[in-house]
Amino acid sequence: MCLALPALVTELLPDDNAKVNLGGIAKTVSLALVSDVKVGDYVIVHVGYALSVIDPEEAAQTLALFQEMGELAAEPQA
Amino acid sequence: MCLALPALVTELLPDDNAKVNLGGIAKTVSLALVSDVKVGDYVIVHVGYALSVIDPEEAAQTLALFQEMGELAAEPQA
Amino acid sequence: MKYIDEFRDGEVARAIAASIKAEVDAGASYHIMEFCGGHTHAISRYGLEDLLPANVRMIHGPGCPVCVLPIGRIDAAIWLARQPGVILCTYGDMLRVPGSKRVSLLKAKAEGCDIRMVYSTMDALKLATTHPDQQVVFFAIGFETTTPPTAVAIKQAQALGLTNFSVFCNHVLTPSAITQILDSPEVRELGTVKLDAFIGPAHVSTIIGSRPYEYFAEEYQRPVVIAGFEPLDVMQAVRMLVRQINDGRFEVENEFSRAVTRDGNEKAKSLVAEMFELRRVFEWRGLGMVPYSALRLKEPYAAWDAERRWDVPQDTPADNKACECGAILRGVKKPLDCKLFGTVCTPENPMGSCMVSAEGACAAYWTYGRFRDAAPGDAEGPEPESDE
Amino acid sequence: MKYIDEFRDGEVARAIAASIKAEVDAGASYHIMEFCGGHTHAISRYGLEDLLPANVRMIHGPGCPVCVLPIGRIDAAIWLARQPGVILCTYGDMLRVPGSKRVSLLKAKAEGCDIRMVYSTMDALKLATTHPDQQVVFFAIGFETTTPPTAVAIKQAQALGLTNFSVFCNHVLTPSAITQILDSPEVRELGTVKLDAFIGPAHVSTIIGSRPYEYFAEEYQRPVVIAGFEPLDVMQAVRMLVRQINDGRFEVENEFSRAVTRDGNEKAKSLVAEMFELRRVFEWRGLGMVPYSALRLKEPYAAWDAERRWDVPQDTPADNKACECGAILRGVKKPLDCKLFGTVCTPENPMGSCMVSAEGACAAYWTYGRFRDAAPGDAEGPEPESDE
Amino acid sequence: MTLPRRAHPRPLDIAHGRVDLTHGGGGRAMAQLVEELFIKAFDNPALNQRNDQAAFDVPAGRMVMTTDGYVISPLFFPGGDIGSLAVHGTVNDVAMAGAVPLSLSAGFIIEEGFPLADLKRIVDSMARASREAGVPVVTGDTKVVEKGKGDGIFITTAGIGMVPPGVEISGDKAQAGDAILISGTMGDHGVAVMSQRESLGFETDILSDSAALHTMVAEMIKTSPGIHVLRDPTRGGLAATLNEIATQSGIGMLIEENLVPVRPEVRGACELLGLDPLYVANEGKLICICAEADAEVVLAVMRAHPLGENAARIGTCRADSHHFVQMKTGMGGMRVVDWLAGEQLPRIC
Amino acid sequence: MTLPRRAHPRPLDIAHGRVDLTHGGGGRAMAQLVEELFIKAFDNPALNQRNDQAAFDVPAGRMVMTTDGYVISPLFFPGGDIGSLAVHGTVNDVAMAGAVPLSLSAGFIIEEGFPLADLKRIVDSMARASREAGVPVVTGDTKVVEKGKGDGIFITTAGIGMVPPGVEISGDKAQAGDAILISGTMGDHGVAVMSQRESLGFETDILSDSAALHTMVAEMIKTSPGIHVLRDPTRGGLAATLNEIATQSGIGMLIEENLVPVRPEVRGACELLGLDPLYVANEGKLICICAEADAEVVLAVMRAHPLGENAARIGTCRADSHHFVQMKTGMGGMRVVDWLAGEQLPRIC
Ligand code: SF4
Ligand code: SF4
Ligand SMILES: [Mg+2]
Ligand SMILES: [Mg+2]
Ligand SMILES: [Mg+2]
Ligand SMILES: [Mg+2]
Ligand SMILES: [Mg+2]
Ligand SMILES: [Mg+2]
Ligand SMILES: [Mg+2]
Ligand SMILES: [Mg+2]
Ligand SMILES: [Mg+2]
Ligand SMILES: [Mg+2]
Repeated sequence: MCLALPALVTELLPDDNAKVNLGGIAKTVSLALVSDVKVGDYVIVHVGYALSVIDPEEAAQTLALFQEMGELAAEPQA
Repeated sequence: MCLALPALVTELLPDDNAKVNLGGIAKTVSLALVSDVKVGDYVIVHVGYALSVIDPEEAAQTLALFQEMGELAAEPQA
Repeated sequence: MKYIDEFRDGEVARAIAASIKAEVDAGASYHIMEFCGGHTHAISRYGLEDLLPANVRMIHGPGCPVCVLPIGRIDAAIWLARQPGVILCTYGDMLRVPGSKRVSLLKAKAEGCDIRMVYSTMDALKLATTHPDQQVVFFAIGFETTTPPTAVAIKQAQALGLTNFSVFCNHVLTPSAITQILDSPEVRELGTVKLDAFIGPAHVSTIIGSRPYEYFAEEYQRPVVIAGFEPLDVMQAVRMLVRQINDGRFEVENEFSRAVTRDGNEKAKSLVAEMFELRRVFEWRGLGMVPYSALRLKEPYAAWDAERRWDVPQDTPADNKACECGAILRGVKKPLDCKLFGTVCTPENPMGSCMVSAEGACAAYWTYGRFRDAAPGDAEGPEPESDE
Repeated sequence: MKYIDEFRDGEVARAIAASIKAEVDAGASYHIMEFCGGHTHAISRYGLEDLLPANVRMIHGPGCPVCVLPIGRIDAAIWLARQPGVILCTYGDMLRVPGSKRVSLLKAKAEGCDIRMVYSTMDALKLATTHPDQQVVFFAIGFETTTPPTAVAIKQAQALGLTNFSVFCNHVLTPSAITQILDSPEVRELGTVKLDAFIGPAHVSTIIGSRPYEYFAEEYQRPVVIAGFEPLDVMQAVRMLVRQINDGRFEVENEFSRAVTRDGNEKAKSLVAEMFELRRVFEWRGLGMVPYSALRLKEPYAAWDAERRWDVPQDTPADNKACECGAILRGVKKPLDCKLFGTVCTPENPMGSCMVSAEGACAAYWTYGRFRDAAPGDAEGPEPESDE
Repeated sequence: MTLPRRAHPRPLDIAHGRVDLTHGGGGRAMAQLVEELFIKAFDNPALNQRNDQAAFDVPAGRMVMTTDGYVISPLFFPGGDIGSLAVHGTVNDVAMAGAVPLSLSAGFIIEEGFPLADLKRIVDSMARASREAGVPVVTGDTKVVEKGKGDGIFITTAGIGMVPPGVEISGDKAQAGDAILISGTMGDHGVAVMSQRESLGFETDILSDSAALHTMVAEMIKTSPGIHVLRDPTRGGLAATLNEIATQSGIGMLIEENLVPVRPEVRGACELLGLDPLYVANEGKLICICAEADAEVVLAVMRAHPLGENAARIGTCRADSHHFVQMKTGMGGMRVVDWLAGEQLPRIC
Repeated sequence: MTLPRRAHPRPLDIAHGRVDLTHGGGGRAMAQLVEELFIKAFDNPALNQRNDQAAFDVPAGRMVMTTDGYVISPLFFPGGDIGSLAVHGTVNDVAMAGAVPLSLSAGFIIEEGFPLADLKRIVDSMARASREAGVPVVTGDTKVVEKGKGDGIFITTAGIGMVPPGVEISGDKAQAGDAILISGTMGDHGVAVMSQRESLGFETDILSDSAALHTMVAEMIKTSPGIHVLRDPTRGGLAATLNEIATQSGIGMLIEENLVPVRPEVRGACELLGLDPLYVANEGKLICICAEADAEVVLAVMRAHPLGENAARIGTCRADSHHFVQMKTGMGGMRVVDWLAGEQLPRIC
């Protein structure tokens, strides 16, 4: 029910809307619940509304953490 | 458009209506436009209304006239 | 079926036919107009022309209320059907009749208008009670026969206090149309058209009685026989008219005495008189503007008059110029004289009044009688011409 | 798809799994509740249980707003849909959920109610503008994630002066539900159920932020990791919780820092605060009456409140007595412990909260995981029992 | 641990249930509907294979294939229903080639909300008609459309059959001089259906003639394999069907009104509604056109069959470049019997 | 005197006209529609006989028959329309028995008011698909229902075909150990159709995969006449179809998520709508189950065909009294791939 997905903002539209793209799928969503969104941002989209903007640095850090942990774990296993 | 047919009144119904029968087909019609209709009468039915009551004697006379004329005509022909 | 089967006896028909043949004056010709589409239909459907001598010619009059309704009124009905919230209902005969640009009620329905066929004015009233949030307009057409049922419905709407029911009234009057034909220059002055006698309406006369025809018979010196719509009624009427013509009489005779009296149906007549008034003039398709030939609701019944409730368009688009209906209705021409007949004008795509219902002269001829003039070699007709 | 594909990398999943395996204490057991149906779904759909050590057990919490909506509210929505002139619209998830007598919105629709699925509250508003003669009721359900979009729609309805739009509000609050579970006797007092740690909501937290969980962590001395709904997010959260448990810590950690901040979405939060107020108590299917766990519209927005516009029934029909949802949601039982599971209760005919949507514990197990406990010989189940 | 596992834990609630969108979704609800309602009713080896197509052996020869959609309203009428009609109509179109019907397919398009009880009644009736005719429904399909996008149920059946060697029946084979026979009274089906339309407001005891004609056709063919044309006068009635044949064969026809059998109730209803029985639909009657020499014996075979008791010779084909169907009326006059010009009739097939 | 006589004096006004009730009444308006629109488009000897059934010669052998109703909305979608779909879908159901399709029937149920221009576009597309497939529409039927009692147009096609000797393909023939192959990417059709639904509010360039698969099947059969099962994963997608086969054959299956080809756009749309590509409909793809020994060569034949470029082996059949279809997920875990539990999808076939 709380299905929400990260989508790339490709165009800002009138009425506080934006065009977003997800894997080649374009969709118009409302920006009424977020501020300062720019083209190129990724937003979390839920029932047609952007809920938050993805922080790319945090995302990179989380991914790095996966790798690191993976590597840490892989060692004793290997 | 002025399609109208003689049908036998089989039953008087409330609200100035009657059940009529035509060749085994039963139908409810309005008697709002006629007076003193009895079961057993034939009425001329048009768009769901009885327009007049058939006079059986006049009908018999007309039929007799057909016969008579037919006989009259048949003679010189034969 | 009593009072039907006896009047469709083929044996008797042949006997009456023999009697007519015996009575006609071989050197004379008899031009008999049946005013009513009901008679036209009976003549065509039973092939009665084949039973009549060649010098008795039947002329098919304008007595079909579907046929004579002008295009403008059909357009107006479609206009009403297109108003938001309106359910337009009418008798099935009207659905296929095209108005301007070939749009019929059936086509308007296909486009999304709410248009219903009813078999009785009671059905229309029922629609109004079951659809209180919508406006039910009854598209009323017909002669004196069909007017009283409309009147009953309005009375009932009044009694029920129904505010969402109204009537788009197109009821027309028989006598005015007959007068118009007899007053036409070809008939009255030029004498180019012979109109020797009339078969008078069957069911119209159950309401108005035989008395109204007495004026014509005398004024225009033409015999009239009121006749039923069964084939033997028609044959007998012809027989009676031939005899009057031969005798030089011009009386009103009543072949349909089993249902028609001299005074008609007083109850129905007074109801109509109470509720309706004459229009000063009304257009008849094929006949043009005919004075005092139609009815409208009187002021006290204005609440049920669709023409007062809506600003119904009053346009009067013309028929195709090539249409010969006017001449056909006065007996001046025959369907085959019209170059649209069977090419662009057919019952599926009628261009004029006479093709509109099976009771019209052109439609009856096309549907039932066209074998008569078909030469063996002309199976492929010409390319259809445009009608625009 | 950026920010999706990277979080579904099977290689990395196996590496994290290996890391978890390496870190767990073989002699201990780890009971981790994922509150959110989104996590439940990810675990089942990706078969993540197979990647976890046997002594790490996932307990599926009540975090699916479809599942926890009590039957009475579904009945009330159907009641609203049956009111004349009403168009009831809602998210697709709600349509198949049966209320009393197994009548769902889908069945009510089949019976003739005008019920529409919408993908956004904007669609519901659009319906109201395009159907001015009808009353459009938006059947609003959802946690903190889904409440702000409802608020935006009401704001817009206010701005447009729409008088034919209203909201049947069933928005519920995450923290109250977690508290309810932790306060349950089994967990708090009897200690019969071990609940060692929580995976905190992903998208709910984008709105409310991570701060509200700090109270739990401290009050109930349980670690919380807020995690995204992708499989690697879940694996990582388990990894982080195992480590906290091993360390004896009970902190709030944020695995989903790419989208969740400590304070959440201020704009959304203040909009919700302006428009909604707490209900004193609200029924949660499977949990019973939970104090201060749901929202209703404040007085200034009464005009858009369907519960104020209609006298919506407030019945509270009970679930089937045999349904074990309450125990399952608290981790006391598993789906197979319910004798209705798979016999009379299936996703096509759910009898209780946990079978209602794919995010419920029973439905997820039935749909994705039931192979796990299937013995080779038991292919034919028992005859279904009646549920009445 | 025992895992309960039944495909459909709860049987369909036929008495109270309604078709909803899940019954057309390709999921378990649809599989259950197919299993508990359709397969149970039609039960035959080809269908029971549960494939998306049925397989069966055919001999070499001339095959015919036909299809008709059934959209009749009301669905239930005196003497039948949309289910039996969907079998009879398509069996008859196969039989009208002189063919022996082999098998039928059935496609259902059901409106959301349709009562399962009505669906079962229709499917059972269809299965009964199929069994009685000895023509199995070997394959089928179900679609569900949203409320307001259908009208309860539409059924489209297709049928195949094998033409016996030497038989060459086709609408273009009528010749001048051929006899025109019909197998019974005209208009029963149409009037029976119309009598159920509340808006038409009449009552009668008449039953639809809906029936499968292939056994009678088989007898006719056996006696006279040289029959030229067979056709069932369904939509548009005798008039439309004779006109079709006249056009196809490039001939004219002359029939006689007094020879066309019409039940009194059908005449009565037609008078009342302003219809002509020649244009009213039949669903268990056929037109047979054969050489004059065959006419008497074919007529005798028809009359000996229960579905042909009232069979009659109604006229003769003749040369006519206009392809007119003409009729000598009961009055002794002549008229054209034209195509239907689009009358407003209720949906009767 | 010359009597004009043409069957239809005025040609159909395709550009502006609409279907009305007279087009289904059995009269001249209907005859004209059939003549000027249907017969003109489909033009083949069997249909051109204008009988109520088509006749053609068949050899002795094993025949298959199938039917499907097409109620798709919207009627036109990227990569096809209801007309081409009604040909492809039924040709495919014939081909899924390994049969060579012979001929099709087509029943049209049209809503009053439907634009003639759209009808022509659909019929022309259908005729094109039929010509390209080499499978003629030999017989048909048209019904018109009142406005509000239909949804533009429904088409029900039936198809027949002949199974080459020695071929015995059926859904109940899968065996433990058999390979499970699919001919390409999953979900293209369903997503293409959904993208046209305004209410779903998304845009994509993806095209429906709607195509007739019989030529590819013929190649496969030629190489490996012993193929066990063929089926097209239409309604309910791969998931429903695998479950059907597993139940029918009384086996289990194990497939691997990473081996199932799915286009990125299909994945994207599914993420957005909360759908699983395994449940989304295809109209130009097939599932093939064959002996392990045949798997490689069948796969090679599929890949060599333009419609099988992305063919892949996705798993293996295995003994399982529960008939579970299981999947190894991309994460390395296991799950059941269950039937669809009645999701809310737009009408996609
Ligand atoms: S054929 Fe048509 S256009 Fe010509 S006169 Fe008759 S109705 Fe008028
Ligand atoms: S199987 Fe159904 S009845 Fe049993 S606990 Fe789960 S939801 Fe409740
Ligand atoms: Mg057919
Ligand atoms: Mg047929
Ligand atoms: Mg199918
Ligand atoms: Mg409907
Ligand atoms: Mg037929
Ligand atoms: Mg099929
Ligand atoms: Mg199919
Ligand atoms: Mg047909
Ligand atoms: Mg519709
Ligand atoms: Mg298939």
